[in-house]
Amino acid sequence: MARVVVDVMLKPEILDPQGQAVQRALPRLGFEGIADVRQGKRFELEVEGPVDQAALDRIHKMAETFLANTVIEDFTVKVEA
Amino acid sequence: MARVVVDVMLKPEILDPQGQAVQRALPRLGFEGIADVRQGKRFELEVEGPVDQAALDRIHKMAETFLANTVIEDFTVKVEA
Amino acid sequence: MSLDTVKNATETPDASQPWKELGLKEDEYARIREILGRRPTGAELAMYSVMWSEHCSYKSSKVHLKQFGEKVPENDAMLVGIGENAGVVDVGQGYAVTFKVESHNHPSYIEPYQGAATGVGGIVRDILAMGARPVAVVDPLRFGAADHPDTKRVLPGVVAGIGGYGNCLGLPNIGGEVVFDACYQGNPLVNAGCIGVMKHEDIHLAKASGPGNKVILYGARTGGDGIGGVSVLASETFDAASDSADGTGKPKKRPAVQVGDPFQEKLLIECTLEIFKEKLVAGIQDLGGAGLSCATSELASAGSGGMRVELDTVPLRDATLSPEEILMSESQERMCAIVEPQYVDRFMEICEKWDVIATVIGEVTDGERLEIFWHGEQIVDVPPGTVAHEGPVYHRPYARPEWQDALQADDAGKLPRPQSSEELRAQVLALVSSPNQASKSWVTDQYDRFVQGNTVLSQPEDAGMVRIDEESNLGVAMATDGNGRFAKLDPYTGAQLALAEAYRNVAATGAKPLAISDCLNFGSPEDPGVMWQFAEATRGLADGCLELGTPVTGGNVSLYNQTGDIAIHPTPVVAVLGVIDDVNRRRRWRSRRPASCCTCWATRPRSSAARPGPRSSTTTSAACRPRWTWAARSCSARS
Amino acid sequence: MTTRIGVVTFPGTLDDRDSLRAVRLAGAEPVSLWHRDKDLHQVDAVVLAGGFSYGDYLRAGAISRFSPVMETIIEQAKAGMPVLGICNGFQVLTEAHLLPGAMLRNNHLHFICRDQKLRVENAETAWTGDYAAGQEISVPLKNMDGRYVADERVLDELEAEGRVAFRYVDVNPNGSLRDIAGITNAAGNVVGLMPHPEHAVEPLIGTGRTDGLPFFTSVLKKLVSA
Ligand SMILES: Nc1ncnc2c1ncn2[C@@H]1O[C@H](COP(=O)(O)OP(=O)(O)O)[C@@H](O)[C@H]1O
Repeated sequence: MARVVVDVMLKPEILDPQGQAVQRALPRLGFEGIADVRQGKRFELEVEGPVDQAALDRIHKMAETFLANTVIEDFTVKVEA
Repeated sequence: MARVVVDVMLKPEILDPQGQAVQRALPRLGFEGIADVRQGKRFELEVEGPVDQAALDRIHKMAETFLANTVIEDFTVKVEA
Repeated sequence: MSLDTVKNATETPDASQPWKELGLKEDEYARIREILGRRPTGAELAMYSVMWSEHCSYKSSKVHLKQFGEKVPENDAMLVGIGENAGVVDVGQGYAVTFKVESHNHPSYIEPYQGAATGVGGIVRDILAMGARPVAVVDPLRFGAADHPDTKRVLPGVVAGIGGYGNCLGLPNIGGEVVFDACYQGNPLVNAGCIGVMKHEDIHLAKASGPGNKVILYGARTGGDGIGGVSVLASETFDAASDSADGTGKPKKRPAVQVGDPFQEKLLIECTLEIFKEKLVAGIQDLGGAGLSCATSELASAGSGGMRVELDTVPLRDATLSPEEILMSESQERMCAIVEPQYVDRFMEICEKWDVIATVIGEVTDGERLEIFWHGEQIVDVPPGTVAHEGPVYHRPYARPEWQDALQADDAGKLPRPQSSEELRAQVLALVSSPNQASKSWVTDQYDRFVQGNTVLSQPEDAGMVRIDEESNLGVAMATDGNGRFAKLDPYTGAQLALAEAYRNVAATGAKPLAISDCLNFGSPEDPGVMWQFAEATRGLADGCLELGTPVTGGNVSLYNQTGDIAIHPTPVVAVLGVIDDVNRRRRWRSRRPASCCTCWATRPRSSAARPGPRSSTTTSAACRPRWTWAARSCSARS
Repeated sequence: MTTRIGVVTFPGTLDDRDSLRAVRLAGAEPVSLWHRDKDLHQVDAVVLAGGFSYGDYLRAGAISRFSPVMETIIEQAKAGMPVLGICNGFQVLTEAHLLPGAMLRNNHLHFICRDQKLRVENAETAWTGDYAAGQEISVPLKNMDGRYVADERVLDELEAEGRVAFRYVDVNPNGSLRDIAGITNAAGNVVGLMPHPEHAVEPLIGTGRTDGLPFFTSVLKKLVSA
């Protein structure tokens, strides 16, 4: 079975308080040198059957209509090696 | 500035209610053929300075102690091309 | 490892077994062999070990808890007493209320969010299993020092977990406590209580009777989570936990942490209530600690016959689980029902309606044994009572600690008095800025107190109150209290003070206190000093209940709350349930709050042995309210 | 004939019983609607109640939005039927694109439960007729994902058209842009807000105020006069 990964991140212009909270905490924990943190979601899909272009198109569609809310989020679809 | 991505996923044996809810919804939305869905977190870190082994070691440490809860989660660290 | 069948166990009597790693003592293992007349199979060993653990068998506490059943005050409100999932009291107008407090201390220290969340989930299923609709939750919490770095990890996680789970279930949080004391640093106390309401005729009990009736497992799939949680996590100290194996003799260490799915639990609640409404179940049990081992053995043991279970029919989340692991798994959000054959279809239909997976895994037999099969081969053949109810009972030695006298002698009168106005000022400031005095709103604002639209009183009131009938305005109130510092000074009186405080808090709202539940948080029972504290506290509580006329309907014991040799303060937490005929007559303190507080102090304990004096700075918060004196007076004659 | 107002129950809906009670107290006939049922059973208006439908997993409202009952509700809403989305219901309405924008995690990252002051900015929607424009009310707020966001263009459009129906007063509890607590569609029949008017309908219960009742009496009047 093949694994397809959909990463969903908030659009750059949308405030990401989770990422900010992480970033603000880092220096306190002794981790310097991280200029920015954004936190998003990662979906690992186990796909039955071949991951051909048709399957990828369907997953793209699924990401666009369901896994991501494109009003606020961007997404990428990748086949895992 | 270089981007390092930390992916955090629940360990395989740990219940993932979010992934399950997504998976159960898919057939109803007309998306068949996805045998399993796991949902995790993706952190995009913008790193100041060079991303050498020392920097990666620090990020690994950061992921281990802070970004992931290793009681229930696994993580991977990747430098984004 | 090949399947360890009953046949195999009979043929290989000398095979070595990991009883020690499972937390059993040598004589306990010997007793199992004696009961069975052979060595147990792996699956049987798994069942006995979890069911005979401290957490499930109450083996150290049982002899003391007996008093709650013996010193029962005259009270005809009690419908179901100690021994069932939760006690049930009559609140009039045909309604019955069930309530209980439970601890999830150790899991919440390891994984604060999930530990606390699953604590709420577990107590809610207990209440549901009695046939009741859960209507409110409370959460008495105790943490280490407020400024300790680890408190920053534990407290927000616990609060988010309780909120995350309770809010998602739609249960208003109507009360609780937040206490800071360094003694809880390595052992935070996460207690959670739930109140449920039903009509008298809807009371359900956990028993399997009627040969031919089906055993239905429904709710979440079974996974590898929480295996060994019961026997190892909840019953031993952490030092012991860290070097203990996973409990099955298997190489792979399964996580002892369970992850909660409140959404699944909400479906389980609605689905179960609909099943109750149509009167489809003959017996029901929730799956909590010890999972299927507990549910099957308790149902069978309380019923009239035996039970046969085909374990391979259990829906799994992880296909690699062994039968032992399935029996021990503490996967959350599962229930087990006994259903007459003619109702099975309708039962399944309702489950389908709520998207809840349901599977017939076995049936009630006319035998006397609990028999479990794995792909046709028998792996368990035991008298269920020996697993569920006839575990070991310990009369652990107890002795009043040597330091007790010195501690009591060192009373507040010996503290230096402020000599200057500067010192006085500093002392007042220290008092009012103590974290124990602070507003609890950082915590309570994360809990939904409005959901269900019946909340009459919630924070910052001293007791929560919910309406249970919209027509008649019948309501119930609950307060939880406990004070480890008092209990350490004098466990007998300290337990009574906790009772009296919760009693007063309920009385002050206008409700009549009816009955109590408790959560007894103590250190290691293997320490005679701790055991003495436990014995004294239970004796105090039982005597206090007798005098106040409020029976103990049930409760929970959490032992081994200690780090190394240092135990927490003995902390009996008492929940008092009250009833009010018309919630319109409820009293709130808010409207009557005068401008200045911190002027009056709590009543002193009656016993002359324990004289803590004015409540010390870390325990004064409730006493700040003038209404307290009124409340205290109203029942001091009895307490 | 009495006015029938439906309240939808999705798996994980929590405030459906409260909303049914509010409808009843307002004098209309409450009707339970089930997520799998496309039939709206001749209701005249619909309330999407609060809660955590599908656990709020994925995104709040994201899974419910695709349920069978929503197909009919979307269709009817477009045809003018009054629809009120409270909290999770508001999230469902944005996910269904009946209302613009989206709801995100509160900026402080905590669940928050408080008695919240609001200003009614638009008293002409189907659900706000019994308020006066500019009136300040207090109703409970309780959510995890209550931060309203939309892009500047949408926000300007909402302001210009008077479609910001409610604004937070005194405190912005979650970082919502322009203090927006609730909005309406252009026709004024579809309204969504984060705070919970159905929890403020009885003097004894909750905060002890009844500031939320006019939502339900407003729609009733509107329907009766229509
Ligand atoms: N963990 C908690 N969960 C829910 N309510 C809580 C919790 N802790 C405190 N409260 C509530 O906050 C209010 C104030 O608490 P507190 O200041 O400790 O009061 P008191 O001193 O009277 O016990 C009370 O209504 C109490 O029930």
